[in-house]
Amino acid sequence: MSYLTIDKISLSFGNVNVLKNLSLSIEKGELVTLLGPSGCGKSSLLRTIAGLTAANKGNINIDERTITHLPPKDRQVGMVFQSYALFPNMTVYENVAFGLKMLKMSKELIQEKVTAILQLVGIQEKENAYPHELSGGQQQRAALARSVVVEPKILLLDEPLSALDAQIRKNLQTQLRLIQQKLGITMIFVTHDQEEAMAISDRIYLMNNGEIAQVGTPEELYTKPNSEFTARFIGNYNVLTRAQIDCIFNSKHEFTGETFAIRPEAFNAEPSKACFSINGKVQDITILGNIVRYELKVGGVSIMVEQLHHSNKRIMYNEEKTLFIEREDVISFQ
Amino acid sequence: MSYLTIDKISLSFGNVNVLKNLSLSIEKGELVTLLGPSGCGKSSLLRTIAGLTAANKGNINIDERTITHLPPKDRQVGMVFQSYALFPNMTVYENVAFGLKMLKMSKELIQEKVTAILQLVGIQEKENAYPHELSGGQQQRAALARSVVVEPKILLLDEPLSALDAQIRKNLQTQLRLIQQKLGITMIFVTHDQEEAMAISDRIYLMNNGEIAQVGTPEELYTKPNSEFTARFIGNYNVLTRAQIDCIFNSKHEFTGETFAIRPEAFNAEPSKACFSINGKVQDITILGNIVRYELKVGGVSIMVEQLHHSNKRIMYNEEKTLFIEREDVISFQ
Amino acid sequence: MKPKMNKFALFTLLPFFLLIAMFLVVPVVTMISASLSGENGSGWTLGNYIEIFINPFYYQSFKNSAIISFTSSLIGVIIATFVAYSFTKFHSAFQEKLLLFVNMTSNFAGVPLAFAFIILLGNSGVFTLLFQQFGIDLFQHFDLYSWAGLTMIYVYFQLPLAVLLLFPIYKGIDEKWKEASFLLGASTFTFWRKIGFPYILPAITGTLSILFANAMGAYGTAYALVGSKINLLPIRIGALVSGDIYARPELGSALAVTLALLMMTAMLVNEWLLRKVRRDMK
Amino acid sequence: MKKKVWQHRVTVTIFMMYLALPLIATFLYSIATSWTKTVLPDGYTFKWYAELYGDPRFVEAMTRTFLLTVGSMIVIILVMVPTVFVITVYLPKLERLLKIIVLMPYAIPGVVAAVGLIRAYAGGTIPMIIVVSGAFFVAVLPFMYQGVRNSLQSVDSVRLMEAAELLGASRTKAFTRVILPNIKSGIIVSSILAFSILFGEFVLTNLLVGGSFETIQIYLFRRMNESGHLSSSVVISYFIVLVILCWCIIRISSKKKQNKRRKSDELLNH
Amino acid sequence: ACGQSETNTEETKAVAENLSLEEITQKAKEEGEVASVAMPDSWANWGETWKELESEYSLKHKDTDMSSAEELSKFESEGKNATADIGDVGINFGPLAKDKGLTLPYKTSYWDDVPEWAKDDEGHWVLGYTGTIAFLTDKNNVKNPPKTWDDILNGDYKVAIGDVTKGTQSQFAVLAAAMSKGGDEKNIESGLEYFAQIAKQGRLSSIDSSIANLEKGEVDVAVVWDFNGLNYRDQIDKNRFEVTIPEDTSVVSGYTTVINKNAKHPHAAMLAREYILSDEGQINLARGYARPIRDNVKLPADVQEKVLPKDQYKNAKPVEDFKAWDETAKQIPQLWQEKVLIHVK
Ligand SMILES: Nc1ncnc2c1ncn2[C@@H]1O[C@H](COP(=O)(O)OP(=O)(O)OP(=O)(O)O)[C@@H](O)[C@H]1O
Ligand SMILES: Nc1ncnc2c1ncn2[C@@H]1O[C@H](COP(=O)(O)OP(=O)(O)OP(=O)(O)O)[C@@H](O)[C@H]1O
Ligand SMILES: NCCCCNCCCN
Ligand SMILES: [Mg+2]
Ligand SMILES: [Mg+2]
Repeated sequence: MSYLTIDKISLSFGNVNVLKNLSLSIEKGELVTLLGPSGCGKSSLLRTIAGLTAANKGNINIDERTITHLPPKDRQVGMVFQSYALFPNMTVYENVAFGLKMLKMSKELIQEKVTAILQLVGIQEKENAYPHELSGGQQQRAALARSVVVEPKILLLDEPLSALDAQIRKNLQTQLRLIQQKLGITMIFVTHDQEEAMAISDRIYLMNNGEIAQVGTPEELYTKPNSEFTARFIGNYNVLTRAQIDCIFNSKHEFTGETFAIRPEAFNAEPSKACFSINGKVQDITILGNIVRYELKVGGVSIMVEQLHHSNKRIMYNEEKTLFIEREDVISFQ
Repeated sequence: MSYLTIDKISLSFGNVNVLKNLSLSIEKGELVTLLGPSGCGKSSLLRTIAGLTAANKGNINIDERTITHLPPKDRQVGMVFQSYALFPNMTVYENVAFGLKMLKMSKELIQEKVTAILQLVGIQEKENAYPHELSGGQQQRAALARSVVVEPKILLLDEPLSALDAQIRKNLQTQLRLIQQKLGITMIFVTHDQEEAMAISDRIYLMNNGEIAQVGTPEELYTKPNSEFTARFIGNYNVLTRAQIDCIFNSKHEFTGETFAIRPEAFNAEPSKACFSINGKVQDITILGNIVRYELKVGGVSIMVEQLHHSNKRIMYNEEKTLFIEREDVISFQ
Repeated sequence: MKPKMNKFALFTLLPFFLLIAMFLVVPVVTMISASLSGENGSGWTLGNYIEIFINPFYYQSFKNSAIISFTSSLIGVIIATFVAYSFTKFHSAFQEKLLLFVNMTSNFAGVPLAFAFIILLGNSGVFTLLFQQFGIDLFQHFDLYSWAGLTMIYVYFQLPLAVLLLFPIYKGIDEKWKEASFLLGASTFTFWRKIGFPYILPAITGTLSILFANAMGAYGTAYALVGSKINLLPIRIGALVSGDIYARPELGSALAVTLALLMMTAMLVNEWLLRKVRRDMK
Repeated sequence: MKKKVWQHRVTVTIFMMYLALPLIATFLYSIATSWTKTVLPDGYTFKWYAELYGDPRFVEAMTRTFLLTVGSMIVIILVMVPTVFVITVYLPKLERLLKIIVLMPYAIPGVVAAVGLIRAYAGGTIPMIIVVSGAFFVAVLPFMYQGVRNSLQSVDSVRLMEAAELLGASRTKAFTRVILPNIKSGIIVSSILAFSILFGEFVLTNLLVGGSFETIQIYLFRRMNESGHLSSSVVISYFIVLVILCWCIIRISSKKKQNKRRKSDELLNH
Repeated sequence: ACGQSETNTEETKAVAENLSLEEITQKAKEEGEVASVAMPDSWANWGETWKELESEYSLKHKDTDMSSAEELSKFESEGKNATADIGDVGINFGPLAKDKGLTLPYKTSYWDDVPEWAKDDEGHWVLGYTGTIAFLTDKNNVKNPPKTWDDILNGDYKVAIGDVTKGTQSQFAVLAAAMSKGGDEKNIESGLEYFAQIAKQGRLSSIDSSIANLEKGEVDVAVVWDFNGLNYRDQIDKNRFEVTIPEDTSVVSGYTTVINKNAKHPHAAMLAREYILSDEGQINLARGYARPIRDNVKLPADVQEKVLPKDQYKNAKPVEDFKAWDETAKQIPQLWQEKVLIHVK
């Protein structure tokens, strides 16, 4: 049996069903990401696991033990709240030291650990500041430090990096991964950022509307979406109807199915053996940094195409362009 | 003179200088992004512009009028708070309608406008919910709707999309841009997400430590960073010392300068006319979605390389690979 | 922003300060000037204050009043802290009813209250007799007409006040803080000790100040129960300014002024201590 | 997390019983024929109430007291709430001064205050009844202050004001639309507290307007000398009136919201 | 303005001295009302008095109840803006009011019937009725009602004398006890000693001898003014309580009317005093259990029933030296604390 299993959990607020018979299981030491649109129930699921919200139905087991009715503090579960929930009457240092004090650690050890973790998240110079004196990102880092420092068996992170810039964020992703692997912490990480989800997780649970839409490794989810929802949500795929596919390939194809998905970066400038070609005109160009996104009009159908940002290979506005796509890069759904 | 000018503003909390003699100017109808590391003073700057925090020194002018001492409500400035600041005693509908009521709009018109904006941000079915009954992202969207619906002359947005997933986010970026252009609103948009900054803004003010580090169009900032800080922050550049450059190119180059920056996506699999080559071994692979990030070890130096995610062109772990780089893609600083 | 702000603030505060000047400052000035005049209101003297300081009778009344006030306020605030919290656990419609009832009792004081306690615990009180029937002489353990009885009755009128004043502050505690502390291994008790309590502390000490002052000035209830058996300040002042015996309003005023100064000092000390504990407040 | 509600039930029950016992005792005494050396009264009667309600002065006194206190309370609320708000939010430096001012009323014996006020205002242009209202204002200062402040502390009033003002609300609007609804329950609680304190005020009213304006307390003191049963029935009647009044205050002030809720429910159903 | 008011008062004074009763009555009727302080309907049957004044002279009336000290404060602080015309104060407040210049003198038609000790030579104050310290015993609690101070000392019940630090009644109780042990208004040591002994026995009750407390049976024996005792007795249960004047010694004191110098209705106030000292007025007071100051008023039989027989009063003495008593009274609160309450457990 898995380390953490959630068995047919249902949760509703009034007559709104927020979690619908949801199950998942996570191995010890795994880092799993919950990904899903805003309001799909990610925070609610974490709160249920932590024991902060009682499910209407279903069971939660940790390490073969049913904990459905255990109070939060006996679950050995840590959590970073989406809204931080820093203690307003304590400095950053005191906030972070709080959990360690609860473990009755010695003053010296606490000092050492707190200093180290504050250093890690980069707010050591704010250790004597109170939460209301911190910027948004600093608050978030304090909240992260507070839950990581106690090294819980299971750590639930509700969008723990959402207020941070790419630099700190990437750094913290790496650090979290390291800590997690070193200590064998089982982590559930909520994020709305698919790039983050892909970069950090062993597996991704993609949620939609209180249910699990798809589970798998990042690559599986990315390359083998099993539904239009996954394709749109994870890959920013071009989702096309049969008619649209007919149109862009001039009906010269042998695909079956009703709905099709093509990743925007799957289009190549150069042809290969088994490929189709499309011919379109550039309608819009957005530079996203390392990526340039083109909107191509292919016979009345709008297609998103993403290319690396190479200064010497830019396609121009209104330019006509032929691109190629591998056959296996066209995914079809029923 | 520009529509909004900020002239040598300084702000400090106690003995911490948060804004240091900072100036900026924005044209009417422009969308400017403030980008910068967590804690650099972005929120503080917005609060100063809105009149919520009084600067210690300096002036703020809107439309040729000095407003440094005007109270917030007379500035015709709207703001989305990083912490949302929704009114807890009002439903989503009432929150959004508040500003319109202040304008003494008719009930019908209010109804119409509120419904439309809630539809736009995708929380129309939550209109009768109270803030504490919303998910994080729903709260953020309510806060956004509340400030946009009154169509202020100047709209300050403090990380208004940070809690939203890529789908909604991209959609809202587009919508915001449309509204902004239609109504000629001048917007200052704070974000920690450089991709967002690049996608949405006319110009970016990159802040560091209470000062402006660089200003320019997204492309300028991305392709012509004038400092190591910009290079690291915006482009996720590989920043290399002279010794490292010597090492990776086997000293076969003619660059002058002490520090160099190379974008990770600038490396090509195929050579071109004026290019250098590097040869390294793949140490780590991260799939970020449309992008795959490789860590290449080139003679003792770690180089980040980003390639489009093409299933048939993946480099393998431990594979030796030769890549090429255009001469102009190596930027040097003094 | 500053100058505009002040104008607005002043405008709002104008009626308040006007009322204060007319109805608080005027009596205070009368009181101070009376306290500085000789018997029958003649001349200027510090004699009244000197008398207060050299006469142990008055000193004792200060001490007794302070003891009973402090004890009863403290007991009141402690109990009320729990009770007000328990209130928040009920449905809001029921809370309303509870508060209404508490409010009613907060006003139950003076002679009627003392009499009600006599009915319950007096020589032939309900409980006295009940206990007697079980062979227990209540008065061996408890005398209504003593410090114990007095404390009980003070607590009775302090409690509702404390509950009413403390009730709203619990709304400011974010449930998330509690949750976060539980997940970090804190018990409910620890949460309250380390976070909840420090957070509401300013309101609690503020309430304590009010209760203390309320008890220092309380008069009717104590008087109806123990008369002058326990030497209390308000009874002293009352005797000096409004008795049926020879009055010495000047001395009474001096006592009252001293009382005011004492309360101010207590408040400032309280404030200072609070700032030591809650360093996040500026 | 639904846990141990019984603890709170027990706490509240014990507390309520402690508060209720003296009242119950008083009530029993008010319907007792006589009650001296027994656990329960010898017999029961409503004659004391009959005697009381037969007296037109009782009803008159109630009416007067009601008018005086309600009138004063309106002014008190209108002045105190904005004052405490402005000081806690915009001028925290003045807070210490306010705290001191607020304690003063306790240190001034009623008679002394009365003497000062009579000296200043007797025979002047301000009618004495207004002076009584002013004195009332001072008397309930501590409760109004502490009550309003405690509830202001419980909402992030500064942030909410900012948000409202940026949406174009004037300070007054922002205050009435956003802050006020959030601190309303606190204001109501302290107002009914203040209201009942004033309802029970005796010394000042008696000395300032006395015989020409007999309030319920003056009436009570007068009749207290006739019989303990009678005065108990005055006390009970007085509490009943008080509860009814406070109940009305609460009802009236929370009615608006109910209507609003209903309206939004209707919208939802369509 | 100041000078004018001086002359005004002088004028009133002069007028008061020279006017005939008819003229006063006439002017009083013109004034049409009288405002009293501390003369409520229930005290000493003032209610009847006001009713008579209204029916006979159409004087409207209102009263504000308060303590003696408060009455003088009110007179003094209101100054010319007086709202009170006449008040009823404890005997020692009479001279005080005169010294403070708060009073308007008026001698009534029966001036000479009032004993010397009970009136001011110039007519600034005059007692309307007296009270004598008496024992009020709840026979439910005490089978053998005490008749002398020694009976109480040797009893086994609790004794309530009220608040000695504040009430006149209680202070006179101490004085009466002192007198029974050889003390007087200059020396009350023996009285304090007497109560100290009771306190040591644990029999000194702190409770107020109010009607409610008596009714509830909380008081065994109370030391009170005779008029209060009789009133309480009849109000609660005539057969349950017994009122006795201590046989060995007791003390007499009384209440005096004072007319406000700045009275808005000075003639009505004079007329009220006139009526109070008249036969009818005195009988009214007796109906309210107060002992009329005029010895020569013939009380109707039903009224005689209500008061105690004259002979019980033979050992009751008035205070002779007010000044000395004032001085002593000032010391009492503290002495009581130090000498008596210290023994209360
Ligand atoms: N009230 C305050 N007292 C003291 N320091 C403060 C206060 N408010 C902000 N600061 C400090 O000022 C700096 C700038 O804060 P600000 O909120 O403007 O940052 P920011 O750029 O918005 O950061 P983030 O991206 O994390 O939200 C931070 O270092 C913060 O700690
Ligand atoms: N207390 C509540 N009462 C009613 N509905 C609630 C409550 N809490 C949450 N909801 C609803 O439950 C749904 C799930 O909320 P949840 O917070 O779990 O979403 P989420 O996936 O975390 O979203 P986000 O990414 O925006 O934070 C939302 O539609 C929300 O409106
Ligand atoms: N409170 C009832 C007794 C008041 C009687 N006052 C008259 C005498 C004192 N001046
Ligand atoms: Mg969430
Ligand atoms: Mg910020």
